[in-house]
Amino acid sequence: MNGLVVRDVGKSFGGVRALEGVDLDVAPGAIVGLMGANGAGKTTLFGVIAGNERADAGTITFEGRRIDGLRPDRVAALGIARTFQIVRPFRALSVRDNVLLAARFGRRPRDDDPAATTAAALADLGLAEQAGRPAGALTLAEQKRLELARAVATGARLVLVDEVMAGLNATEVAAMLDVIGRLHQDRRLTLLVVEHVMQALMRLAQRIVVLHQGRVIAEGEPATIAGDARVSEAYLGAAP
Amino acid sequence: MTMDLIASPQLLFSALVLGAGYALVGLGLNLVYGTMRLLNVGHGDLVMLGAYVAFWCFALTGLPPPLAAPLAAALGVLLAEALHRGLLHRLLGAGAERIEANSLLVFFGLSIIVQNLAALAFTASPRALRTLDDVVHVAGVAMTESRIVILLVALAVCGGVLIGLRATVWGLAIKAVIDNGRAAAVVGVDVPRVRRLALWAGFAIAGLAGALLAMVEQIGPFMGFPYTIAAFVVIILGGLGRLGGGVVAGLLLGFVQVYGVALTAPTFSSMLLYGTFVAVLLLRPQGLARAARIRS
Amino acid sequence: MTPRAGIAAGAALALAGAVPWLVGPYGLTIALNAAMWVALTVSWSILGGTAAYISLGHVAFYGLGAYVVVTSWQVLPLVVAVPLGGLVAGAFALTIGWPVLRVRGPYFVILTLGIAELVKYAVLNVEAALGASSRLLFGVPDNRTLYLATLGLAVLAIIVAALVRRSRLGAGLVAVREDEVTAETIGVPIGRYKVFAFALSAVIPGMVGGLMALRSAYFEPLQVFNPVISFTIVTMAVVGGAADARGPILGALLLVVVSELLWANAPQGYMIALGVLLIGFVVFAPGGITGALARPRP
Amino acid sequence: MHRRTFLALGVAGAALVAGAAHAADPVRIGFSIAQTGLFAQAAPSQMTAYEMWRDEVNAAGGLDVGSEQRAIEFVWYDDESNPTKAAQIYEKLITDDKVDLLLAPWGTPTHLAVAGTLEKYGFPMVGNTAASVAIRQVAPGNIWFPTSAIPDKIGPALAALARSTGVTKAAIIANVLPFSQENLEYLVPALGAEGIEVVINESYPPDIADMTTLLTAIKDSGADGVIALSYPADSFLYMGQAKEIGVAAPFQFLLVGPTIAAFADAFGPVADNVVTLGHWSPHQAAWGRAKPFYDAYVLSFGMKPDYLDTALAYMSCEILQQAVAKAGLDKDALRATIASETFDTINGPVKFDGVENAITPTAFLQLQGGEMHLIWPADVATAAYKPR
Repeated sequence: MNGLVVRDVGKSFGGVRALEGVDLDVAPGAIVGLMGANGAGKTTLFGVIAGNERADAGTITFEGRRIDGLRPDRVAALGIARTFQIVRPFRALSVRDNVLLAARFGRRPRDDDPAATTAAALADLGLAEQAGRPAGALTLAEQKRLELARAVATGARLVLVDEVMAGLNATEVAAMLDVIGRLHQDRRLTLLVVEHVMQALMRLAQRIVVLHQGRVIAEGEPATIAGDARVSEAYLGAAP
Repeated sequence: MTMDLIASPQLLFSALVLGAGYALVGLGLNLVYGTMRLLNVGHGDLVMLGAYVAFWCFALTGLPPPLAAPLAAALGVLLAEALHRGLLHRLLGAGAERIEANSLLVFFGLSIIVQNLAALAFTASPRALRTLDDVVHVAGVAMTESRIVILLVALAVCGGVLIGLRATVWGLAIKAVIDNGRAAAVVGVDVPRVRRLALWAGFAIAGLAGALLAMVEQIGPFMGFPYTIAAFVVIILGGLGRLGGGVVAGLLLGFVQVYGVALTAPTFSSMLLYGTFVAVLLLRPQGLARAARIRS
Repeated sequence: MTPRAGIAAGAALALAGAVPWLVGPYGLTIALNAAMWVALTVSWSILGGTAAYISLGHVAFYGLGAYVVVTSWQVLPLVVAVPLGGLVAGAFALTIGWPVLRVRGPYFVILTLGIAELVKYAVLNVEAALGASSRLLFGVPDNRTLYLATLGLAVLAIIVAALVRRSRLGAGLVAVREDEVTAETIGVPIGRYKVFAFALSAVIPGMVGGLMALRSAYFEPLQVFNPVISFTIVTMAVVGGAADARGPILGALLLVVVSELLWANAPQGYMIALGVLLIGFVVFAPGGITGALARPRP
Repeated sequence: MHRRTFLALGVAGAALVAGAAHAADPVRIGFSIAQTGLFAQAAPSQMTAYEMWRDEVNAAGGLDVGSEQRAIEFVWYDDESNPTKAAQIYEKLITDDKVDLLLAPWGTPTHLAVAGTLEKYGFPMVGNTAASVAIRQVAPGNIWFPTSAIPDKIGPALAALARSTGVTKAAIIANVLPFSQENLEYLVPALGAEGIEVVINESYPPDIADMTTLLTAIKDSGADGVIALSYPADSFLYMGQAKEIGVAAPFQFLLVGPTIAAFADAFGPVADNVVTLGHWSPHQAAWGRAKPFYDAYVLSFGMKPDYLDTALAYMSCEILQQAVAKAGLDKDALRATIASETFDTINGPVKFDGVENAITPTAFLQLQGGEMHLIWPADVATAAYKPR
């Protein structure tokens, strides 16, 4: 196994267990979906993998190297990028500068032509025309794509995609699915995708992992998961 | 120094008086910062104005400072209102990311203006007044009357504000605005009015503190700056916008200085003050109250 | 830099270098003030302008540099002592940088103020313990020499600040200003960058402090650790517009000139006028001079 | 708007400076004042003396410059309590404003900073509010210090005074600022030489907020003499807390503070019999000018003068006035006259030896019934020492 390997990871916040004994494998080139109700621990897991949060227990390896406990910039340097569910553009900077920053930093060894990388990422995400605008002025759909453009521009081989379709309308969701599919194919990216829009996840992912209250409760192909009683219970039970 | 000294209630009294003063001056600043995110580096100058109110009332009419304190507080409210109408709406409208730097500049400017106007009006010669300077002995502790008044009024005001915040609608509204202005507006809190009220209260408390401290300090146009620094140290230590945390931090600093000196040497008095502040912030980057908040 | 800007900068530098031969002794002291504040404010902006970490404690670096030069007076030659003052300031910033720069926003502002006060009282205690109650400095260099040296530091500060802004370091610091979490997630080593920039922004103020200690024959710690120096630096940077490379230079020059004019013409009221001016700036040019200049652009 | 404010202030400032001039060709006298900054609270004690002197001289027809009488006009600037800025200002006064005479700025560091400028231009100035052994290291010829409050003399004199009052065990507390520490340096050996045991010797920072521990220790130490080498703010703190804790030593000395009018306002009889540093008192009948000065000052400003700083500032004006009457405005003649003549001041005769006042002795004052009396040395004393 050469991709992302998460073993027995735990994380608590002031007594609340956000993650407990989580195992997860993402093979190189795969698209794995991560499902779960609100508060299931999906974003926390992303934070722990990307280094924004420090795991209390367990190990995480990527391409054979331990990455748990590393700072986010070290994780990024090893080739993992993430997007944020609640978008975090550099609002005062132009769209181009947002992506350029990611290209100038990101993975190591350093990108020797960040401008070209930026242009390509903007083109792939359909943001070329917005390149000169301040990021804060974009629509939500555009800002979600900017999150992806920035992640891609870091030169990452594994991108953690956090609900880039939430809040988008049907047309925008379809477009986003296209974009992600193309990124996966053209750039041979490995993707770990958190998504609330079930349909979308079913179409996109080859394998799905379900988190519930910080634990993995199911794992398998989309069709299997769709029929899993525990999953529907977790979802329906969590619904108000 | 000896252990007898550490156990002496005399030390406890002094620590309480000093700490209550810090807590009171900090409380006013915390109300203003918490609700508006304004870095009021002119806070100590309000203390100075309050002290002059007490001085002139005493010098001209013989009115003792505890009775002049409400007048000093009223002056604070007047200034707060003038500031609110004249400047603050512009400052607050200018976008959140600039508020801190710009408010620093505005209040630095105001501070310079107020100090120098006071120097023009009253001259920079130090003033002082003598009142309530009899010493009362209770249970072996010698206490100057003026210092008892400072302690009691400061604790009463701090306690009153903290209780008021829990028990009244306005108090809850202030807490809500401190916690999250946008969310408070969503649930129907009249945020501009609450901010104005907090500004009134903050300035009034500073003026009142000045009137009280006039009994034990030299009064001069430039006396405010050390209070500004002390107030910031207190509210940062307690956690910005955490009113209770600030009061605790103020008292703590009083104890650190009095007992710290008793345990080490007087020459470390200031270093203990700033050293405690720096050490706490390095260990808890959001101040003392942060940890307590997560637990609750 | 465009050729035109290059020529303009060269001309300005030549003019600044010729000041001692163009103005009288009093004019020279004003030019020295201007060079000093430009050097301090531009250095401050290396962290304060790019990453918007507002240090209200830069006087600590200034004072430490001054203290190094004063204590080594007539032991070390100035060409050694002044850079040593800068190094000590930089080393101090490096030492405290790791823990201090974890603290953000207003907490950082007041923490740095507190640290500067702590350093001031520590030096006062050291002086008292040494029994060094009055240090007189004889044979200090004349103002022309001090001016040229300070001007050199100002130019150095401008060059360093410009290089930082163009470098990966500068880009990373801008990312820190915009959003620290995102910055480190896209690979900016924010801890290292902030500490390095903090240290870099301390070195030149340390050297400036060392030179300025020589302007007065008598050394008193309260003077070189006066927190008003920190407040003035921040004021100048904000008035100029700290986010822009030219801002700190313009802010420092403007305030030196305006306060000099007011001071000379209205001894009673100049401080009040300065206060009014500062408020006016926030009201009418909330982005500073450079912000106001840039505004007409859509 | 800025422009208008600026102009208005400029006009106001000019009017203020011009207000005093009523002769066609006034003598322009320059100085810097610590209007803002660290020394701002102390500076008025000096400025009021200057103003009073100017008004008196002008009312009497103007300054006698040898051949004629000319009105005095002040040219002054705020030095922001910054010695460097003060040096700059004196440079400006001499080269730009081309003043005829100079008066001194406030404070030791400021005097020392200005001394270099005076030297550079050969411009004579009579100093006043500087007190440090460092002044002796200043090259003589352009600056003179009428003060007799210099630490290496204060130490032995204070020890001798303490001994004479019966002190056997002394507690010393000292501010860490230079003037206090300099005094400490000379005081401790002097006390030893007088056979006085030092039972407590502690220093404290200038912004100390509470002295309970210190004063309790002093009270418990059985010291019969307390010597606080204090600055004004800590003198206030000491006095208030010493009363609360009940420090009962018969001899209590505060270095700087009790000569300020506000000190007596704050403590009244509580501060009675506190000893402090100072060499002038209006009660010394042998100094004919002393009492009239005091009365005129109280009349003008509604408060008592600072017995140390205001007196020194006024003395420096008197010396300058008498020297100018003899030598005129020529710098060389003025320099020679100040250096060699004996002057009649509110503090009695003054004559300089090098930069120092060779006549006025190092002396101490005591607050007795709200009045400041000289109690040491015997030949100038206006009252006998009283224990607290």
